[in-house]
Amino acid sequence: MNPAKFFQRLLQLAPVLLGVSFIAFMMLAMTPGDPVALIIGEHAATPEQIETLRRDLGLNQPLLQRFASFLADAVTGNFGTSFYHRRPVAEVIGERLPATIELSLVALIVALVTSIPLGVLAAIRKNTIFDRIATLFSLVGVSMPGFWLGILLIMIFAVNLQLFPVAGRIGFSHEVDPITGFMLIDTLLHRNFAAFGETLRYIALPAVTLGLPMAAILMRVTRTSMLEVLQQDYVTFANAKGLKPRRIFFRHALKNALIPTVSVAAIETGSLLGGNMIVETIFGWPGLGRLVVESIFVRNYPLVQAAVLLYAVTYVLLNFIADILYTLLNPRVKL
Amino acid sequence: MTVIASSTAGAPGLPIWRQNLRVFCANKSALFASAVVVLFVAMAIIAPIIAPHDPNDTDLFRRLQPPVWKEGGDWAYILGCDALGRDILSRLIYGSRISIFIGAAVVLFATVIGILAGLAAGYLRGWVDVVISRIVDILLGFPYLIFAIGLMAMMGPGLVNIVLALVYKEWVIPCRVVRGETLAAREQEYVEAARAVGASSGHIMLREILPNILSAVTVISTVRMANVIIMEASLSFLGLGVQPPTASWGEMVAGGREFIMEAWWVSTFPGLAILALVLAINVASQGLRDAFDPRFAE
Amino acid sequence: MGTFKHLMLASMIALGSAISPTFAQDLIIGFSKEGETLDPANHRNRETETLLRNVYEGLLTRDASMKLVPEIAESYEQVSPTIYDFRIRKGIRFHDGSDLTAEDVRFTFERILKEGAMGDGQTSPRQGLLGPVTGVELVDANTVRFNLSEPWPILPAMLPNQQIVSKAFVEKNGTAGMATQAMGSGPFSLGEWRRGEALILNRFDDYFGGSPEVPPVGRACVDRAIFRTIPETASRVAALLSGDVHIINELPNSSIRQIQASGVADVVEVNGTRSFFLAMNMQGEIFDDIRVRQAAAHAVNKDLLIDKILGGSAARIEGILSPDAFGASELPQVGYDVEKARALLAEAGYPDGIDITLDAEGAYRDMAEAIASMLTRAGFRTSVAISETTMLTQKWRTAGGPKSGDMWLSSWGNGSLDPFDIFAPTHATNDRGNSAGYSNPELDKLLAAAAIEMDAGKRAEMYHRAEMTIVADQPYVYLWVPRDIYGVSKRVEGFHPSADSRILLHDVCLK
Amino acid sequence: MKKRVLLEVNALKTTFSTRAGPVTAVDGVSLTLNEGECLGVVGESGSGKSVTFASVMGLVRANGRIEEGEIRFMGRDLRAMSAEELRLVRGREIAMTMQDALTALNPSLRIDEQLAEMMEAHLDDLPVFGPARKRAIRDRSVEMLRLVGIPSPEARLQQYPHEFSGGMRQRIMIAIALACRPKLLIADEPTTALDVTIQAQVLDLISDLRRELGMSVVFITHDLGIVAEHCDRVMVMYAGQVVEEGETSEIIEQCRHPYTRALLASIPRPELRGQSLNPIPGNVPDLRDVTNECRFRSRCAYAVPACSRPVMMREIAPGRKTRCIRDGELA
Repeated sequence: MNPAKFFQRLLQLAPVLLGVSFIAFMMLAMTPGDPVALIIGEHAATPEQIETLRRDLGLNQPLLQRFASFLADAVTGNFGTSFYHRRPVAEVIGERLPATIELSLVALIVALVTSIPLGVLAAIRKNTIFDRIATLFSLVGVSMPGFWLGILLIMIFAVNLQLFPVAGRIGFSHEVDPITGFMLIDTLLHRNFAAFGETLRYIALPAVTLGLPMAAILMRVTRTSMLEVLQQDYVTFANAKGLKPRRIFFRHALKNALIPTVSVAAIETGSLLGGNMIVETIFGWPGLGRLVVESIFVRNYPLVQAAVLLYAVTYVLLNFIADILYTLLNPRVKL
Repeated sequence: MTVIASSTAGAPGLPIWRQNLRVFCANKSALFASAVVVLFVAMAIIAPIIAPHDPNDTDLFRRLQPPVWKEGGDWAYILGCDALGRDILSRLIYGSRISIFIGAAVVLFATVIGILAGLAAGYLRGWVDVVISRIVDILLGFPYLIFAIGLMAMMGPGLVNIVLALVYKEWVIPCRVVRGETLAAREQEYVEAARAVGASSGHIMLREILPNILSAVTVISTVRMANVIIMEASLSFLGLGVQPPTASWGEMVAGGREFIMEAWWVSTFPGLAILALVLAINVASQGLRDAFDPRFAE
Repeated sequence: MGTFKHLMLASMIALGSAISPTFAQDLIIGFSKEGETLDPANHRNRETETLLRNVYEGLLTRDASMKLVPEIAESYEQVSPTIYDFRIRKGIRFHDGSDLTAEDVRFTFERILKEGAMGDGQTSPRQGLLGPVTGVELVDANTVRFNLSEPWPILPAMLPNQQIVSKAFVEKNGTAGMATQAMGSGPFSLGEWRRGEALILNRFDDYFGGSPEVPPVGRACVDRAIFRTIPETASRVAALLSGDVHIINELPNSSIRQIQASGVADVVEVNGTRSFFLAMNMQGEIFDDIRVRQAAAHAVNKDLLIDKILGGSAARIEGILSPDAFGASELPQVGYDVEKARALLAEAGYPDGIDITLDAEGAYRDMAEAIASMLTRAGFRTSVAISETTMLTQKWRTAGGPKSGDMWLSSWGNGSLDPFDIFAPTHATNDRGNSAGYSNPELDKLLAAAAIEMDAGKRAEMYHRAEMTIVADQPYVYLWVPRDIYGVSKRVEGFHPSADSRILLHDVCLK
Repeated sequence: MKKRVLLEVNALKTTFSTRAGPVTAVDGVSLTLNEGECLGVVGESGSGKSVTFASVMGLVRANGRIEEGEIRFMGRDLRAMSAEELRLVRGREIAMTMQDALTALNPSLRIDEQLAEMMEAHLDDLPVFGPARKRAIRDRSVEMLRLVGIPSPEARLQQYPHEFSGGMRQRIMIAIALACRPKLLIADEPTTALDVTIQAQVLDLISDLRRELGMSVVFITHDLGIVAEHCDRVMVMYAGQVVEEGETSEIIEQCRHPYTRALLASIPRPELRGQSLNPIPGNVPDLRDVTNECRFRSRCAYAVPACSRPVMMREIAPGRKTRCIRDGELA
């Protein structure tokens, strides 16, 4: 991709981010409920004290001025101070982000490693009992409310079988100094394999809960595209060339069949990141989604504002990554 | 050239949609799934007739009464009772109204808006396209659930607000599809022919292009309907569901999860109901897709 | 030889515990919320205080019966109605080993009280919790004096909620540093704060032992106390049953039987401090008639609701005060009587009943629906409207402003268990929590007088009179004070939850 | 000079199961192909010509099955072979090109890989190890590209299929097919996807290579022009059956089946090339419900009541066969 195109895309980003910020801002501003009253709660406060708090939170300025200063600060990387944490929003979000990304990525991996083999096998054994079972599995995956699935998994695997823990990222017998913030990576960097194993046990249930609907979608995509690819002339031609079946399968069919899967996966990762608040709540996962939802309920404007912006940037980036992956896998297309 | 292609084209002479319908009807699981959906819709319509009890009739003495086959169960309340002693079966039956209403209303509004916006963007191009595409980009930049939560917080809970909150973003999906299809259709001969004879833009969009892309949109809409029903459950989980005493499946699962160990039936039956309906919609829509949108046919 | 063996053994144990922390005893609490900050002066959040209370301590604390007892203070005296002197206990150490001095205490309160004292021009959000306290000064090296602008009998009751920080530590790290670091004098020191996930506390071996009036005195029992954040109730219960955690808070009533039957855990309850009631909009046309309000009071079967929905774990109230509160007294009961309710409603001009809306938060959805169906049976055709807390407070707690709505299932906390911070706020004319829009000048006067009455006997009697007044006027349907319910593993010994929802882990041991 | 028989197919019957029921796409096809010979197979879409040769190569789609018949290649029974044995025949001894090189070449692999994998799969005279093997393959690849007339083959090996023009792609596909010097090349509609001007070049190339490499070629086509110019013999197929067979010149000049006649009549002379065939009124019968009668009967201008009986393939002269009871009247 040449630099000019790159900058063109970057420029397209600006109005989207501005629009997202503005809508988020207006939505919050129009939502009834006063953060100051929420913070004070039932306790006594004199009007002066209320005014002081309002000023400390930066809520005493007119609406548009607040938006303008949010934008001006945001450009410099300053997203304000979280009303409740009393710390810079960027810091609070930064602490939570790795957990969310890690969970999403593991869920993505879970989705990919289940969906691709299943989808491919379902395509190869089209209309067999295996195909039907895999299809049913995928449809059940997208047909269950996530929180219900999560609670069922907890009941079965944590309470009854006691195979997995209920909540958290890791137990307390290990101390892992954060390096990257990703527990699975950090434990490996520390060569603490016991902790790595434990981290895996902790992430298993939430990742499965989060990954299952996506696995279902990806399985459908993979199956369809594999079926399509298997009908392509180049697969027939590869067969006519007398290539070994394994080579036809992996080098000719699978590589092309995965193009849509990878694109869809990249885009869907965005919805994983933005859709995991329910899973995070159920599994006590210290991620961003839960924090953002809580912040909406307590009118923690700066945090919601920054998080929404972050989601939008992620969305744009993921689309970008999807495009790049698409190009890499598909030499016909040039960015 | 393949023999298969010529054989699936079906009997020549029949209109395309009849042929498609034949293919659809040959798909037994899709047919069965459609029957299930129809059954649910029928259940929703005649709920007052078939529900054994008033779904809102509370009786604290029946709190968390188990289903009939468990000890303490009773034939009058086959699936047991919820935390307020209301009949779960009756609430399930009435709840189908809400789930189906939300699913249908959201998808209907979203599809209509999405079609109009998509047609305008794809056919008129120019600034219309720029504006609509930008709005679509911006809305897509929001995580779905967070956007819905924000709107629900803004408007307050309630059935109408749930529909609105979901429509606000849902229309983007059909819009994108329609825009793409319209862009492609624009270059087709039949559109150029219509333009050549001086048909108005509105006529071309609604009378020429729309019928040709409708099947693709319909297929997408049915899939989205399944999604919307799940979304309603998610909003209920976050405490942004329908207002009491309305029974909605999402609300029943969400409210019953507290009792999952003590009284599993409270959340399990509505959960299964969601699963069944959404599964049926998904299977049926897949059948529709295979039959009516041959590009996706497998 | 014997000595040598002992030495070996001791060093092996020491080594063992140093190398492998798995030998350590970890007490894990499944907690519903996350702490917002570690700075005790920079939040107004009950859960945050619960967490910090094991790291930081107050001048005073409460024993299991909620009685005020000295903690960091050795003793205190009221010099005049507006001056209190606190003697600071000697030998208390912060976790870094430094001594806790009167200057630390003075600094702590100045940081809360003084405008802009938090740095960056910010003022502590806890300023308002100290009411009329104008300043704190040192009388001598061991005595701190509180100066008040007016008499405020509940100052001691408010002090357990203010935690003493280390001046040196604050000055070194600033308010920004205090948000994520802690240097207190409590039984546990901060180990690690895994944001959003867990707060790990280590036992502080040099702990002074705690208030001598709350035995046992001494250092904490377990090596580490860990709060794990599990916001979802079903998951919290699951974590207790699976043995992941040892104590959970906010156990739902519906799980009590399940926990008791599990064999691995027990249920521990403690009287709460939050009074629940139905606020009726006396500024509206319906509920300005006392007969309508009385009808509503007779329509609600409190005992049945407590028994069925709250699993019996709540104390029925007839007035605003919890049975445990100062000044609480025996009051005439408003009995459940549907016929009477209908009659009163008819008498008030609604023989065919009336349509009303009951506002409630999502968390009380079931309860609101149950109440609504009871009201409906008595002629109030009630529909429930669920809203967010913040919207409901805006709608109802207008402090005298115009009010819409019919009825609200609401509550008011009374952490101090002193009528001061519950009675006047909810009943004085135009006060901040007066969601009924109730106004009785006689009562206003009585409450104002009671607030500054220094004689406990007289004060209690005044509150009794106030209670009788509100029972007569019935601005609210007073419902109950729910008990706080904890699920506690059978491995846990010595856990006594306290009514103000603190979770003190000083005395808790693990089997 | 009597040439040796290379490929012999006897009474081949291939059936597909479809949603609407079984379809016999190839119904009793027999053919013989000699070494070095060029056979043209002509018919409309759906006549079974492609399926016949897909059956020969063992490449019938998953829902299809060879019901009966015999396929012998150089005396070996291909149907009796294991999948692996058959694989070694494909590409190595029988190669195939497809209608559209754009779709037949894998879009995501470079040309060098698509050539190399063919040789890797089959050639055992390559050096066994490392760089030498690579170099040998590369040299062969360059040689093949040069053979099919690709300019600067070294550079173009590195490119992807979409970077070539249509004609070039077709040549590359031929180069790949011929990389292992097969004895038989099946060219399935080799020119349909090409511009008229390029068609001739590609056909000439195949014919040149045929002579040069001494292989047999089967052109599957619906373009009688190709047949006329390049084939020694012609086989006409209709609705899964062979309806006429013979020397090219005889068929062009004296066809003995109404279908062939209709085909020929539909082509504007003298320029035969490049015309598609669909001028005959009516449609190819639905293969799901064929009866015993002559399959062309419903469209045949010469149909008589006797045509409702089964019509057999008859040898009317050595190497000359037809499936029409009135062939005499047509001559």
